[in-house]
Amino acid sequence: MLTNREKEQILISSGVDVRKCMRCGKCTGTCPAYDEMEYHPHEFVYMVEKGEIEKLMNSSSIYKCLTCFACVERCPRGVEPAKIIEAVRLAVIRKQGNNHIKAEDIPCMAEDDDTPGQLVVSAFRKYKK
Amino acid sequence: MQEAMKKRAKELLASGEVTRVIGWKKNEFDYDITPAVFESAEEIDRDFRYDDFCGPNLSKFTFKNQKNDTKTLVFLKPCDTYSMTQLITEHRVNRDALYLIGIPCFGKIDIEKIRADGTDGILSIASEGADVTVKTLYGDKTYVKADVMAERCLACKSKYHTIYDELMGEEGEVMETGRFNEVEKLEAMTPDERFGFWRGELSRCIRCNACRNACPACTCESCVFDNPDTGISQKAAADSFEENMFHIIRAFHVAGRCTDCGECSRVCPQHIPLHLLNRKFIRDIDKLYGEYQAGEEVGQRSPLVNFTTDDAEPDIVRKGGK
Amino acid sequence: MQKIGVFVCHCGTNIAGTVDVKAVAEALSHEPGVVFAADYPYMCSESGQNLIKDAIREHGLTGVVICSCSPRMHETTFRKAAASAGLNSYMVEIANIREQCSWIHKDMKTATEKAVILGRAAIAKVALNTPLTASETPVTKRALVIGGGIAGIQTALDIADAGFEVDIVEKEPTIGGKMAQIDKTFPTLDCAACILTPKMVDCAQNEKIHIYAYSEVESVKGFVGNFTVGIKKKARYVDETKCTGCGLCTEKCPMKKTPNLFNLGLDTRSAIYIPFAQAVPKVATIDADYCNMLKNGRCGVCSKVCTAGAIDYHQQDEHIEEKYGAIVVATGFNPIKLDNFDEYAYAQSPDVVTSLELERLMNAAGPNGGTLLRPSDKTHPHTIVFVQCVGSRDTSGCGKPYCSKICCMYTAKHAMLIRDKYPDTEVYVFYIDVRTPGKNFDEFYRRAVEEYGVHYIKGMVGKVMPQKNGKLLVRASDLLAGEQLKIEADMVVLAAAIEPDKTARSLATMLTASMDTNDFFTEAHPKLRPVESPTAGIFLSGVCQGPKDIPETVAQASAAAAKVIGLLVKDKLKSNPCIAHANETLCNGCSSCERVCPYGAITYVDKEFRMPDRTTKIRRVASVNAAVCQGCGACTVACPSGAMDLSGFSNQQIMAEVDAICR
Amino acid sequence: MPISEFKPKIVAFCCNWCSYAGADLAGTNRLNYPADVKIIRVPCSCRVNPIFILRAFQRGADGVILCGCHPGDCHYTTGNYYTRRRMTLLFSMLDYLGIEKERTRVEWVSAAEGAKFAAVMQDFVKTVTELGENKRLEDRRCKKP
Repeated sequence: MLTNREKEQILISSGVDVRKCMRCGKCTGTCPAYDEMEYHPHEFVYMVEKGEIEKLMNSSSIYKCLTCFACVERCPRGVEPAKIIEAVRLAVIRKQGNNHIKAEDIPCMAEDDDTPGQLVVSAFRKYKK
Repeated sequence: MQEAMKKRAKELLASGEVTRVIGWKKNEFDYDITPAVFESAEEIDRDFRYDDFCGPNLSKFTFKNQKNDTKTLVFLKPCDTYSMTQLITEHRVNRDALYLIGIPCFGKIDIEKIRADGTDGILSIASEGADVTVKTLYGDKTYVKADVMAERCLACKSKYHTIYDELMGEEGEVMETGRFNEVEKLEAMTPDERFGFWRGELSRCIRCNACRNACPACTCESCVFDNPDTGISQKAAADSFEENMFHIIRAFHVAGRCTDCGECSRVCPQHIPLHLLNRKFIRDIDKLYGEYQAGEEVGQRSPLVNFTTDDAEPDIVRKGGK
Repeated sequence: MQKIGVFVCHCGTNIAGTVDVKAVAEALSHEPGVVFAADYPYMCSESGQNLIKDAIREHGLTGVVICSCSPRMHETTFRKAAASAGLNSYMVEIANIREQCSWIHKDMKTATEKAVILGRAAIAKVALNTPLTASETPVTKRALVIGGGIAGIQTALDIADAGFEVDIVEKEPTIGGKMAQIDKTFPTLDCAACILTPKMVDCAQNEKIHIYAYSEVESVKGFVGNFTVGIKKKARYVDETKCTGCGLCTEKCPMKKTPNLFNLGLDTRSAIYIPFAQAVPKVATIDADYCNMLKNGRCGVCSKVCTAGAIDYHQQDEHIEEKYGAIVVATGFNPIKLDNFDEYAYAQSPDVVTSLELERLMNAAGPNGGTLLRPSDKTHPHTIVFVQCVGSRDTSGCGKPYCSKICCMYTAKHAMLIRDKYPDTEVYVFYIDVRTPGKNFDEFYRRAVEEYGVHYIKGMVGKVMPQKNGKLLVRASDLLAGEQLKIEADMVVLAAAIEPDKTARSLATMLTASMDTNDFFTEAHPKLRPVESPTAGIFLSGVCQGPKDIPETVAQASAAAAKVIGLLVKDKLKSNPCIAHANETLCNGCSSCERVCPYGAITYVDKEFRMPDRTTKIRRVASVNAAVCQGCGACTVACPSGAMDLSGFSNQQIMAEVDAICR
Repeated sequence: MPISEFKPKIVAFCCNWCSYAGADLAGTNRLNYPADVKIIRVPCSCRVNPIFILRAFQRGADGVILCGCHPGDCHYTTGNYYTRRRMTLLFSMLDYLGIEKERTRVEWVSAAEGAKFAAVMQDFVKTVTELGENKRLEDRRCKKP
């Protein structure tokens, strides 16, 4: 199952234990980007717990989050919703087939003396799937 | 240093501040040094020694020869101060009856290492800085001190004095000299290899009790192995089991209290590396319950009479995750 | 010479069904020391017990082994039987051949073999048993109650009612505690003062009760039945015996700007004060931090106006020592400090208050005489937001991980009272869960919603922002509607978590009573002994043991009193004789045992020993207090020299069992 | 001796308040575990001296298991916390001497955990049976001819 694998991925890359959430909604109550978002911090936590990752990945909400960490700061259970949102964002970036770097781009990057070679290599590994 | 110590000891005797002095004295050979009690300036002038052979830990000797009604001056090497602090913590010596002087130590020489080189007929030995000169019936020999230093001194844990009324020389520091390397080597072996190693070592035990007698932590009024009422008393290691039993229980009884002074191994006539048992406990305690050095300060709580609610489970041994 | 009797029980077929009981009796009869062996269908029956008694008398048995069910079932039965036949009851050992043998094995041969081995182990042990007698200690027939809130008051009244002397030690100048500060109580809405103050007066008038107000416990020594407690009576600079409580001094005192702590600093009082009108004892106290006379020797007005001559500027702390048989801890709670909750603007705006402060604001004796006004501008608030779980159920480290239990109900009470008195006020309650288990509790909460129109919103307040217009902008989530709400409120009330009083921790150390990680006292058993501490003679009353409301507190207070009375009616206490004892000649005095003892039962004495060379030597040796030791045996292993041993489970006995099993 | 015939001797020290009651419950529920296990009742797991454990091996035990209340639930408040430290260090030392670490075990069994008690004993007996006879801590004088 794709979703489950992606849920695991998100739990691992965020390091967040979503089961700690007691559904108080303080994260959402405190969110300054609330009006812009389709899914709100507490929904991110809950939907990841339910495994509904696809919906989150396809939502523009992940780019509306300001990463201000107010939700992380205020959560009484230490759940850290912002880290979940960040992890979903990363999951989108790393998604199979989304090539953010093309092999053709590499030579001109390598020409730039200020760019460490290691950086180019690791970026290529990370974003060329 | 020896002369300064003699001078100070005589001063304190003369002023009446102390009536006895505990230090070291030379016997027949230069390298044959024993702890001794001195009660007069004459005795001090005649016999008092402090050199690179003064290995014995005076804390245990002080414990055995303590007097409550009079004050005794004791010279303590850094090692010995740890033992003394631990004895005070355990109320085994009366601090009020002691005048403690901390003295520096630059590592003690292991005569066995010189002998192992085939050197025989030793007339005298002098240690000066990094050189050790041995005069023998067959001519002189010179060694580099580091080559003939006792193993325990090569892995010295500290040059710092944890207790004293007065300090002679400079204060040293706690050191990191890899004293757990050998323990780690053993830990890395397979159980069979370890079993073979320890059988080889412990089977040599002749139950002379030298380790127990020299150990500053072994100060029991009566040892469980001497007391027939305990049901486990042993006079001789009649079976391999008893060799194991004695050394496991002895190490367990001093666990959390052993300051790692190394006297047990120094005095063992069979050269059993007994300190490796004690160091194993020290290492486990450090790893599992946080760094702990017995004898660091008076009134410490030994890890075996202490706990936290989230201590490691005994399973950790079986699962090998340490 | 040992004469051991072995009695094998069939337990009907429970044992005999899988164990060849005759073979067991036969095999055990050949064990060393055994002079009598028999089997019987039901050993616990009267005739079975008679069999044992007769054998003891007839064969002059020195030890009895009973192969039967678990000692947890019938050990006491058989001990009593032995005692009635003249054998010390601790010369009886049970081999558990039912629960630990016949019931778990199906094969007769295996089970019989195992039963024989278990019997052998018991025989080996009983051969080393020694007669034990429970020691007896007298009981001081006086109880101490630490804390004079409703818990302490109720406990003291109940104990006094049974005819025993009780002392209450209260650190504030008056008893009454938190309940005295509360306006109304849920779910009945009766006035707290109206039901509390008569009890306070009862305490003052009861000749069995002595109140040490403005006092603290300094030291506790001793053990169950025999505690010696040091009490410090703090100087209040007023002679309690002379002061009539007329209050003239408080009127004339020029230092009127002293924060009124009874009203939580919401208004001011004079430097010499009586906390509130119904205070007990009704005696003035001088606040040394504010009194000009005490600070710089200039004033003395109170002394001049006091007709009773009660003012004494030179009064010193008084140290008292009293003896008690039992101690009840009733140290209560406080709301937590809200420093970690900046988002609620508690420090920024006076209109953000805690629930306890709201109690004072609404109380007739409070700063506004009972009219609810905003603290900032003394205007009538039209929108009030309540926030629940402020610091409760918080595992982030800012608050407390537990549920404070009382907040849901008092918040419903506040909301209801406000809507009742000021129907033009909109009241919002933000909750995570509404927890209302209790008689008439849920009905009460529903009334707040259905009859009084309180807006309950599932969600939390994220931020409170004070506005230029004096309002408070509350941003919160409404999880059920999926909205983020922005409410302009006049006041915000925070249901702060409650925590045990800070003095409890040091008290627990003095009492050697254990506490959990939240500083609540732990009970001897969470279900079956909820009002006793694991330390004998120490009892728990009220919130010091865990969050609870007034009815629960009073119930526990009376339960603790019942336990205390049960202890104090005894003239002597019998203790379990299976306790540790130190062999003085072996003891090193190293303190290892003392450090592992959970009860503080081990002390050290200097003892003189005659040495072989005819000199004497004074050595520090351990001494076990038989009344305090509970017999866990931690000390026996901590002791390197084997000086410490445990009666009934001695080193020799356990090793004999080991040997018998491995034979 | 072939493994199938080998019957290990197992000494189980159980604290009176939790584990002994747990063992009783296993019996009440008729939960079977091997008869090789013989229980010794002690007031608290902290009563068990390392000497007792070595003694058991000396006298021919093949495995020693120590059961107590779960940490935090000790009848004597703190006893099993000391047990935990003592036994961790002792077991580590035995392992250091090359003695099979599977022969010794500590388990926390509450008075309500009859099923756990039986399961633990089954597992322990199985482990020790697989190890075979205790050779490394035996006392040849105590061996039966």
